[in-house]
Amino acid sequence: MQFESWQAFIEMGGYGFYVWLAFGVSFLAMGLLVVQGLRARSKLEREFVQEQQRQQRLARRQQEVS
Amino acid sequence: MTQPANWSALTAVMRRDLMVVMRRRSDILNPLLFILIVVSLFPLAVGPGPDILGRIAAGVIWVAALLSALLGSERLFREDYLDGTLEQLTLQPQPLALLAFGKIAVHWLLSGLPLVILAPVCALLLKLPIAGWSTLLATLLVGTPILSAMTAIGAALTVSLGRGGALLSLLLLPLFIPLLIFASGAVEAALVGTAAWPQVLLLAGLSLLTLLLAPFAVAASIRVSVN
Amino acid sequence: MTQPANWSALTAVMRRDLMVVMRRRSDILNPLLFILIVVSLFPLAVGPGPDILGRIAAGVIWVAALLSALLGSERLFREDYLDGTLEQLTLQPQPLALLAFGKIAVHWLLSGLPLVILAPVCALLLKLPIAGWSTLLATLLVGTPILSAMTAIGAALTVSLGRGGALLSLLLLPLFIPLLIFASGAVEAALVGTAAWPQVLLLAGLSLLTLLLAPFAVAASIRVSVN
Amino acid sequence: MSTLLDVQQLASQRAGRTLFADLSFTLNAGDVLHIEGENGAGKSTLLRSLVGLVELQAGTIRFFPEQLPFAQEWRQHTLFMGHKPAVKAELTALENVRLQAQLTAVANVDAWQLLETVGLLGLEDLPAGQLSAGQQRRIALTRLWYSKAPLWILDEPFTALDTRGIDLLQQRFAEHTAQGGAIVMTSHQALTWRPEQLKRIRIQGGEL
Amino acid sequence: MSTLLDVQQLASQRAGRTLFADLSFTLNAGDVLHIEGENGAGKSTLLRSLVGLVELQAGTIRFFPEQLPFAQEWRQHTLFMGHKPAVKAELTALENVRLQAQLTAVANVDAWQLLETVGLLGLEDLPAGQLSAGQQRRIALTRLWYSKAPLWILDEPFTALDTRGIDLLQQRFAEHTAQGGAIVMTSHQALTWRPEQLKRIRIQGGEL
Amino acid sequence: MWRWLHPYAKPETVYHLLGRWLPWVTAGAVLILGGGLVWGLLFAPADYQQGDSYRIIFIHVPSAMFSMSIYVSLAVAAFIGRVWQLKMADWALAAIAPVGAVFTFIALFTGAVWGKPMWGTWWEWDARLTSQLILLFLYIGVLALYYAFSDNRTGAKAAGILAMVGVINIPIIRYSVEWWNTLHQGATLTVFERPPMANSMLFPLLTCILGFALLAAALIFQRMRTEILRQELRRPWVKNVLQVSPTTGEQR
Ligand code: HEM
Ligand SMILES: Nc1ncnc2c1ncn2[C@@H]1O[C@H](COP(=O)(O)OP(=O)(O)OP(=O)(O)O)[C@@H](O)[C@H]1O
Ligand SMILES: Nc1ncnc2c1ncn2[C@@H]1O[C@H](COP(=O)(O)OP(=O)(O)OP(=O)(O)O)[C@@H](O)[C@H]1O
Ligand SMILES: [Mg+2]
Ligand SMILES: [Mg+2]
Repeated sequence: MQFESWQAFIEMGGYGFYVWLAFGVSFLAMGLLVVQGLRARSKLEREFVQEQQRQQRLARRQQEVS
Repeated sequence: MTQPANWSALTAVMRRDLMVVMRRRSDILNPLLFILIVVSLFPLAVGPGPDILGRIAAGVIWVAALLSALLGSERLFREDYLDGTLEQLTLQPQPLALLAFGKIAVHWLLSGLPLVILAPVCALLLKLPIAGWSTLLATLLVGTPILSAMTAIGAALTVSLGRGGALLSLLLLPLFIPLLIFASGAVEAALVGTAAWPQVLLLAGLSLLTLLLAPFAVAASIRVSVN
Repeated sequence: MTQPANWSALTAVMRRDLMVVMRRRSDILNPLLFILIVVSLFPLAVGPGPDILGRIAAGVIWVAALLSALLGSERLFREDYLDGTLEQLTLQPQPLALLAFGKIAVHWLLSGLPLVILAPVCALLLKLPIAGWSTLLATLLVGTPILSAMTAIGAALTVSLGRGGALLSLLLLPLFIPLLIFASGAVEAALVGTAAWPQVLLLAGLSLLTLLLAPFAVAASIRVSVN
Repeated sequence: MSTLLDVQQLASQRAGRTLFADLSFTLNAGDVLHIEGENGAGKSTLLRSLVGLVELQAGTIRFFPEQLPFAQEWRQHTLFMGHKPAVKAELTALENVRLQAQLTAVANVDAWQLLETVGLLGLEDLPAGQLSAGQQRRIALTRLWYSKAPLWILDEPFTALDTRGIDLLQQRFAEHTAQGGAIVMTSHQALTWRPEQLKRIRIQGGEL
Repeated sequence: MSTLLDVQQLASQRAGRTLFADLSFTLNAGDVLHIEGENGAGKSTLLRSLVGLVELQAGTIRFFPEQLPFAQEWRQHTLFMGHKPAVKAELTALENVRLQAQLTAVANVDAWQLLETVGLLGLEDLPAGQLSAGQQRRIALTRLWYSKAPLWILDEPFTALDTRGIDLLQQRFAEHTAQGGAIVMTSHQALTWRPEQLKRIRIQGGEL
Repeated sequence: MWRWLHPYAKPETVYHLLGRWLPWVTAGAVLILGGGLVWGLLFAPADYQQGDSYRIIFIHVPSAMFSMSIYVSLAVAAFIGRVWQLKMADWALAAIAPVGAVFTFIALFTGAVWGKPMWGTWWEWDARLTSQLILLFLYIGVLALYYAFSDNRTGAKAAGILAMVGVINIPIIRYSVEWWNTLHQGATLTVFERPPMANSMLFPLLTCILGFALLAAALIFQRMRTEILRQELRRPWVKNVLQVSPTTGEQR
């Protein structure tokens, strides 16, 4: 363990701002990437369900017409 | 004829144009990226020495503004003309000048606004001294609407010619020159420490005047072109 | 399939495009004037100090080249796409890459050639020291065809989108950057008295390579877009 | 029977040729005016000059009710559709219909209903540019189903439509004239519907 | 009676809908194949997939004479005209005709003669964009008068034409088939001419 | 030679195959990268010149490394898609490009942040920095083109062409920038001169590099699965996959 205290760890020998900015933004970016990927997937599922419902609606209407 | 009808037509025109350009939400980024790229072209072209860069920074950002206005100019009316939308617009009960104003606004949203938003980043990339930042921002804010209005006039005049951008730029660039001189003059003034607000105020006045008159000029030009 | 038929189709494509742009003889001047105006914007934007101007001259002229290529890019395929000419071209017995080459050539004639012709005037306006003139001319001569070829690829890829220039510029500008760097570097080298020919030769090689490969990329892109 | 449009001694020249001269007609509520003529006779020019898209050589055009003084007012009483459909290829059918309605300041159209009427249900999410030629025309034609304008000026409305589409359109025409509207139209195809008050004008076209 | 085109088990999907499946037909010299169907049935898609503008889902298309091995070769034996006329609005009729002919590598067309044939004499110096809708179509149609391709694939060739124009075109069709050519076409208007070897195919369109 | 690939080239097979690997790769990525970072942040010694600021290296170097190799894989995928008409290779663009773009962004950002204490400036038109910026633009261009088309397949093909044109340009960009910069100014600002790295720093760095590789793989696999579904949305097999859990998305 390189750091004596929690405080020292945060300060990073005076470079805390830079180090944590770099790490923070990097993890934020990766987090967003992951979240976006998962959301794309669930959006696709939603679309799929909507599409199916629409097909059913259309089929029903077609039956009513004929 | 009533106010709400006018308003809804204005927003309809604007919404339609925006939707055509931005089919997807992510397309909003395109104009921003365009500006970033244009601005980063210059250091590559003239070399990275910070002293030179800083001195030409304001001019470069303003030239980027002109270019982004010009690049968006063809799309302003050309396709509307080809597919018949333009003639429908002239036949609407709403004043055509109002719809023309909508077009100008869209053009500004797609070319002027991104520049205003990105101005700090551009200034950083081009190493503009901090003293000039606020003035640069102010000139962009009041100046870019003039660009959009002028571009719209030129585009409306040339829409039926189908002759690419060269004629259009020819018409427009001389009109842009005073703008460029005032704007870069203002930033220069700020950098050397003299008062920049007279030029900025002048630009603001010009801007108001243009936005008031340009829609009528655009409307008249559209009517000529549709014939 | 025979040689003469290919040749006549190539010239037909080129003649048609040139005729559309130059319905009137006076239109030939437009690209020239466009370049002149862009170049004269810079002294206005950055102030007239000859030391700065001279140092950024080559870069500015090259940026003007990029812009004139970009401005002509929409007209390259868009109207052909809208009016059905593009699908007819893909159905011709001649290889589509050949016709694509014709398109590239026309684009160069309308955006690259004027710049080469006007380069001395531009150099004069921007106070480029004499030592750099011949190198500038050489880089323009071998470099602008690359611009036209790359622009054609981008334009062919985006032709069915109809979404203005922002996306296109986004695709193209990163591809233009090496060109910009090599070219302005070569002039710089000439100015400081070192040998510029390695870079010029490199550019010439790149140019040949691009002209050889680009028509196929353009043809593939057209086929994708027409679908 | 109220008059909607009165045209007197209209004349038009294009590129030096006289297309028509001394053309007069009156349109009453319920009228259908079919303008006939060969390709290039000047039919489109006539229709476009009625709405002011082409400058007139001579003649007067009066829209009724006349007390409406401004150009903007008669525009609300007229609907024009030319050769070009004014449909944006990049937008979906639904968006096209909605935005068109907002533009003509007709609030609260039921876009879904309109699409169903013209037979586009199920295709509302495709960009219009990917629809078939007839389907694109149908998008443009939805305007006829919500327009409140009494006077319709239609240039070749049947282009690209299949027979069912043409029937549908003629049904709508019948409704419109029955409600006191009037129609000026051109078509190279004969009407399969027989309007009660059908007028025909044949334009000869200029001598070449 | 030689075969010009043999199509087996063609299938096409667009945006997830099956437009047609298992479509087979053969075209012999002298045949006219009229493809029918409602708006959006898939007629244009079928014609475009015959010439390779649209990717096929399944099926084979064979052009004869088969010894021609390359795509470029059969292109010389096929003439396609779609919904869009490929006429440049900025160029005059004459220039349009000349350049089109050069592009298709047919040397020595008499452009004046062609313009006379389609009834555009006297208008050759106007930019095509200023001509009437039917006249612009006629410019595009001049290709039919000099094409040496035996197989014509025409999407709605009668659009915007007046009755005289349609007759003229059908005359040309008759000549072409008499000389051993074949035609695949779509049209919402019935043919007024009765070809000797008329085939019809009706496409139902996909279920929505 | 490509025959053996054929059974694997079926979208359905690939989808399930990726699904089987995904949990393992993800777990590996989290464990190894987490371990590497903890090692680097807490246990590795401070640099005698840069102090603790050097710890940025544990993200900067791996992300910079992979930002470029991912672009190469992008181009390889595009090439396969074009030459062997393998649709799925084109679709892979959509899975690979966003990951590459984010890695590039991270390398840029961490580099800029590191530059401030080390060089005293956030941004410098240095060769490496510039070419990294251009790389980011290239990624974004490919992505923008991919999603610009309403027809998914057309977009994939178009983006493939662009990716290939772009990769030809990468060495040229690299070379030009390198050469341009050294001409204009001396090597004052070359990426930092480091003493041969001590093992106590090197090993956590290598761990992080491995962790980033696994992370990239996991991200790409997940996205590829989504992309396959998007492209095949109307095929029957997708119905089976999606209807297992229509709303909650348990099947992911
Ligand atoms: C915006 C700024 C920066 C960018 C875009 C950037 C980009 C890069 C790139 C592309 C690499 C190459 C990785 C490889 O070749 O595999 C790299 C490596 C590296 N960078 Fe940076 N960098 C930046 C700033 C910095 C700063 C300020 C430092 C330290 C003072 C630094 C230290 C390093 C080190 C130590 C390596 C590994 C070198 C090697 O293994 O060859 N970078 N960086
Ligand atoms: N902008 C214009 N400038 C010059 N001449 C024009 C212009 N527009 C039309 N013309 C000419 O006027 C004539 C009539 O054109 P118009 O479009 O009215 O014909 P039309 O009767 O509608 O024919 P079609 O049945 O083909 O639609 C044509 O010969 C055309 O050349
Ligand atoms: N590029 C495309 N992408 C997606 N769907 C398409 C595309 N082109 C056509 N379609 C769909 O395929 C169907 C058939 O279109 P097509 O143009 O073949 O019809 P058509 O029979 O020619 O109709 P029309 O009589 O109106 O010309 C339409 O429903 C259309 O929406
Ligand atoms: Mg007409
Ligand atoms: Mg069709």
